Amino acid sequence: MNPAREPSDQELRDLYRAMLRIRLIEEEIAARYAEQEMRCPVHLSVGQEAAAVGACAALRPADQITSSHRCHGHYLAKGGDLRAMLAEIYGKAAGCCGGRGGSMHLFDPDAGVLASVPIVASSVPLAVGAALAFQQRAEDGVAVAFLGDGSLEEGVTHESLNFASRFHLPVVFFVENNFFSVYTPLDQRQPARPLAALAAAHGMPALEADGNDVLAVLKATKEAVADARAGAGPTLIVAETYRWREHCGPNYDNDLGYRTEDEFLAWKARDPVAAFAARLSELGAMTDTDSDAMAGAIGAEIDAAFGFAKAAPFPDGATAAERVYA
Amino acid sequence: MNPAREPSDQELRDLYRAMLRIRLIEEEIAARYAEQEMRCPVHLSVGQEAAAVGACAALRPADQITSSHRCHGHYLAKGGDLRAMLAEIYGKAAGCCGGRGGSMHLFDPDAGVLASVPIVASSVPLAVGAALAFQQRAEDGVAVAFLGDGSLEEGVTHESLNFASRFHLPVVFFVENNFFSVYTPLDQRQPARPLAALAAAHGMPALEADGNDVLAVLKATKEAVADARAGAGPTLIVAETYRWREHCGPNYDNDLGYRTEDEFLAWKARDPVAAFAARLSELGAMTDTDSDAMAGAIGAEIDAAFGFAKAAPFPDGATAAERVYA
Amino acid sequence: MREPRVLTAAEAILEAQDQALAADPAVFLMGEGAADPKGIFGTTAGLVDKYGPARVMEMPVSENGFTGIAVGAALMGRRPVVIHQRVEFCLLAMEQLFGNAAKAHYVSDGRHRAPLVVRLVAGRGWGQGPQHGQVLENLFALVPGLKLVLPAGPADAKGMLLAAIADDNPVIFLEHRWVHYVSGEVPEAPLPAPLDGPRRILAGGDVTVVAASYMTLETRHAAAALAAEGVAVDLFDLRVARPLVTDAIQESVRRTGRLLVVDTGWKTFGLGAEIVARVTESCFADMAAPPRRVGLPDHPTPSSRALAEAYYPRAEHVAGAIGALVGLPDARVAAVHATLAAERRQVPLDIPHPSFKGPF
Amino acid sequence: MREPRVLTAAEAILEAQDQALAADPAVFLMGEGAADPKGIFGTTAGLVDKYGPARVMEMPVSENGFTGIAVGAALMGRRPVVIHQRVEFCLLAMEQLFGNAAKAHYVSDGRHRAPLVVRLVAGRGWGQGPQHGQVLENLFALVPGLKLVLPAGPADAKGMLLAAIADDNPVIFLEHRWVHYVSGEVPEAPLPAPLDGPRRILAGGDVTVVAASYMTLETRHAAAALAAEGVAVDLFDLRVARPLVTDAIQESVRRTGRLLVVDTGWKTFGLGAEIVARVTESCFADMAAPPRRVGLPDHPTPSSRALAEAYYPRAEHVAGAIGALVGLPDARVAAVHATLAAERRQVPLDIPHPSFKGPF
Ligand SMILES: Cc1ncc(C[n+]2csc(CCOP(=O)(O)OP(=O)(O)O)c2C)c(N)n1
Ligand SMILES: Cc1ncc(C[n+]2csc(CCOP(=O)(O)OP(=O)(O)O)c2C)c(N)n1
Ligand SMILES: [Mg+2]
Ligand SMILES: [Mg+2]
Repeated sequence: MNPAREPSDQELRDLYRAMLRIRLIEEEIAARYAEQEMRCPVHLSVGQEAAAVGACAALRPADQITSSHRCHGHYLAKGGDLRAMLAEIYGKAAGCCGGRGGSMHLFDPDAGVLASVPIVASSVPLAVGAALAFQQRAEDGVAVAFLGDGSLEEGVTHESLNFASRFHLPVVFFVENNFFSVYTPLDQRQPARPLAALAAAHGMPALEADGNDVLAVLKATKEAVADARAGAGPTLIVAETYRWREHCGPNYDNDLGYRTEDEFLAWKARDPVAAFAARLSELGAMTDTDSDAMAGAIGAEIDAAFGFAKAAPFPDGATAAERVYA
Repeated sequence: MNPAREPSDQELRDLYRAMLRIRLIEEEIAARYAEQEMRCPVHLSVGQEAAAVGACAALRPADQITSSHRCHGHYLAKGGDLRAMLAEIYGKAAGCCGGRGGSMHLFDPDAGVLASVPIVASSVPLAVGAALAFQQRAEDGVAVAFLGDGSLEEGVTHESLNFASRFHLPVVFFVENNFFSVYTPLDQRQPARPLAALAAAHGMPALEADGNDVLAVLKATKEAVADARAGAGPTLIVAETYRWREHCGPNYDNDLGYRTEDEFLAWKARDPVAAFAARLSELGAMTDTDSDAMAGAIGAEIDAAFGFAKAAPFPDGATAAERVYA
Repeated sequence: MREPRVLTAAEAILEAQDQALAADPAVFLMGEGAADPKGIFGTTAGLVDKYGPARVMEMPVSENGFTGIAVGAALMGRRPVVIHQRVEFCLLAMEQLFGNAAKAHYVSDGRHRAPLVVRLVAGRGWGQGPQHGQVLENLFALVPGLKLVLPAGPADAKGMLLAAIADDNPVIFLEHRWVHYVSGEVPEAPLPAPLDGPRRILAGGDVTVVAASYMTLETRHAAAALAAEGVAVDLFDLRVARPLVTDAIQESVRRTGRLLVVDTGWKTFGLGAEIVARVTESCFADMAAPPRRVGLPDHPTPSSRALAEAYYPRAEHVAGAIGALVGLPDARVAAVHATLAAERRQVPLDIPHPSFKGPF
Repeated sequence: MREPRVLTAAEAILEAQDQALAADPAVFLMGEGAADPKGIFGTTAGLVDKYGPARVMEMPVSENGFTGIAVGAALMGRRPVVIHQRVEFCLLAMEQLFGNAAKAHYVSDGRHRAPLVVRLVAGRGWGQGPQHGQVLENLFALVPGLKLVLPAGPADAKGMLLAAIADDNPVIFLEHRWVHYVSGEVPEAPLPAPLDGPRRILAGGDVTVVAASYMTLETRHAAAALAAEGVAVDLFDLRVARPLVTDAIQESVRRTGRLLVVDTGWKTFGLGAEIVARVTESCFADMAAPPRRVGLPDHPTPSSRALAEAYYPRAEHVAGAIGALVGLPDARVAAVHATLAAERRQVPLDIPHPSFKGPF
């Protein structure tokens, strides 16, 4: 997308479509998880779709992203292959990792999903390394590290910010602040201060964007990406959003008492997908027919992809020891 | 020292004496190093005496400090035993570590020198842990972590700042910014921004003090320590100062070309010891007779301590395997 | 007659911490999740309500930092218990553990003590994969100054944890996730179980087998099946990998002439290597057959259950190794193998216990 | 006739990097001190002037961060050489190494490659002490997916570093500080030395000895002194500890019936344990005597030279172990010991070479 101008109606519908698609895919994973065939942890990003979609819409295919345990949305938003993702979660040979990684290791080299790593903040330096590679090759690629509020507590994040800033690297640190690390709220883990102060500490600009507003996210990321591409160095973006379902797994878990039902409902009322649908129809950019058609097409795609993943063969146990070394 | 009032003449002379003593001890180490009997690395703090002395003068004996590879000054300023320090550097059984640590591991449990650790920033969390112990025991002790500008690049420093701030711990992070990590200048390692921004990132106040002015350091530290003791949590103090001699070893090394002779001379002209002597004599707080007497007494103490350390027996090789477990 | 008091190892660990917190005000817990509603797989459940957030401390996601903070507090006489929900998270804290914790006592010539416990939970379950499924027991055994404790059941889980908390040294307490599910009799009193090394858990004269952590359970099954074939296993539960005490094992090998070591880590450079080397060096003349090891093959933990099945050795593989070692005829080894494999098939291979509902 | 071209290992390492930087624009160096005036003990001296600061990158003091950044760049096809002036600094980067570097190829089902070299310099010299004097070779050998290379002299230092840089896997290149001083003939051409395992450096039929890194040099002295007593050592320089290839060693032990392993780390859980275990498992029937190991005793590195002298085994200790293994009469062992000890006394025990002026 051209950073200079407003998105066209088609582009707006594409943003909506991308969010809806992630939502429906993850809801389908949740629905089918109880079948006990997806035998690996799943960290759903339902409620956080605007962040993934808005940020990735500012990127080119050759740009690289990195993600964490909660990587489905980022992987899909950046153009990762759905069938390879589901096959991976089902532990199949056709998975993006050949079944070796499971849902927390999603990557797609063709789409620019460099790596997802389930160790908190461990992929942040990888994104900086990708940016360094772009800089060394004098390419105008940009890397985006997706990280959670919890990742900000890891020393390696600070080391990565310092490095990126010192070497003016083309990288954007995109923080999805969903206010929790597992069941522990932010204020039990960090002192009260704006997260953007972390950017100042490392000599880089910060941008804040409503993480449930895909256009706000897109705008901020476009700005950061344009700077990065122009050689102006890194930016830290903070986007507040909310995870609807449990930290890991298909269910809701407000009954655990770590957050209030009111808080949950308030965020749910700000559903990034539904809100954007309403906005587009207000703007006249999308009709009910459009959105129904989209949902239908996505539904068919999802059914087919699940069908593929479930039918796909498991990897041969005899190959487990292969490809340890290149 | 009472935080509320100005230091008395006697206290001023004590500050001077403490700086002069560190200076003379380190100069003597430098002079004797070529004898090749102190067979361990030495990181001299000549030029940085005001930081160690000013900060430690704000502390009580039961308060705890931690230090790094460059620990002689901190150890001495906090009241560490000189003979045990020299014996340690000479590798003798009477050393504070029984000869096991060498110059980079100085500690003195009685004086409140909890630990010195030669891994950059590795002792920073130890100080936070000491502060946590004070808090848990409802004691009003304070811990001070001495750290260099290089330590600010280590992730563990950020993790420590976050933790201390989150739990309102009685700890002061005292940064001696001498502008170099070994031979690498600050601007090759960090982006341009005030170091104090790191405090804001972690939600704590910052204080800046002229690191070559013992009274400025004392004042800032008193303020931070008073806050900490009162339960107001941690403070980051940044004090700019300069290392005169080579990073490790007894010599000067400006010939290496990593810093200019002019820069060195400008800092040397701001000698914290000489400048404070001049100030005290201006104030009429110290006469030449006073300072000569001090130098004489310190000289005698140093001679005796070197005599002790050199004559002290080596540890018995057969004990090398002892005390691995308590 | 009194009913035996049966707990799972997870419950036993909870009880040990509860009793240690009650008994000694210097004890406190630090962990990501220590005070959350799930309480580290239930092993800290309820403790924050009982002892408050200052003693059951919820942590920021800063493993190196809070490990160092724990070491600092320990040097000041506190008794922190640091908890990681996965072994891998502790990889971020190696410098603090190998540097400060392990060496504080030595480098201070005995003046410092670092009475710290680090609880590590080794992930296994549904598709935990390469970075959530490692045990890395050999890693934590490498460095003098640390102790490494590997409980294989509830009684030791409680007793050794109490002993670890009372110990004046840094102790790594490595809990295999599948051991959490094991139940057995556990005394209510807070009795420490000495961290003094291997324990014989079966007596037999044909072969000496040393097993560690979860693999002790698989090995016990194997030994039971082999007993039916007349093979008598002298089985040791390793319990403590550092400091490593092998006297009883050596005494046993001198009698049986045969040694097998079974651990939960990679075979190459694993715990078994040291035990085999040490025993062979000292018992060579009495050995009737080459020593053997059962361990993981040389590759990362794959997530897919189709691959994990090929990765994890089970009772039948242990039985096969013992059979080969004692020269049991192939047909009888095959029979044992078949019995064990059939038993195991009653539960899917990637779950530890029928109560398990995944993914952890 | 051409003069042999003699370099120290430090010079050979410098030359390897120079040639790699010249040959491949994807190669770059990252290290604290890589571009400073001392250039990592001279091993990067002058390179920043030749290739500029973007290819010889001076690093902030952030080991975990820049290791991860190197891994990220490597995944993108760059060839970073990360350098740490002490092994211990790398303890901060274990998560990146064991997690991302070691597993990238495996977990991506072969699609990712992480062509990364990590140069670690093991400190020994004057009183480096507990946290600057460790080799930790066993630590870096633990994990499948990493390679661990241990050069023992200048030719291998150059050739194996070239091979490591050309390798598509993450390679730990562990340089013992005292190997840096060793000089020998080194070809000028950029010829990689294959990372294919141990090399026989002396042929003999009485005993098989496997030595690693710096201890290869001490062992060679020991073997020379023993040769005078008629003991013929089949001596292997280990070179590559992971992947560990022991075929040639096994073939040798089948002939000699005797095995000694000498490494630079702690004996307990050291490299020697795995080699002894593996060889014993496969060559038991051919072994005439129990295998042996020479390694460090189970405690941290003390700083004082009075304690360090008791800590570090030297040629005479190796000779003693070999003598005992082959049953050389005590008096002749004592003679060898005395000769070697007398030779060694000509240089103080805490310095590697007469040119050494401390403290590093
Ligand atoms: C180093 C490390 N420590 C702990 C964990 C356990 N863990 C998994 S997800 C998670 C929460 C991280 O929170 P955040 O970064 O905010 O991401 P979110 O789950 O909210 O998307 C934690 C602590 C981990 N995976 N890695
Ligand atoms: C983790 C780690 N990395 C690198 C080193 C090597 N090193 C020793 S001192 C030093 C400089 C640190 O600079 P600073 O913290 O500013 O302290 P200063 O020497 O200036 O007092 C470095 C990098 C180390 N000891 N530990
Ligand atoms: Mg979060
Ligand atoms: Mg400095």
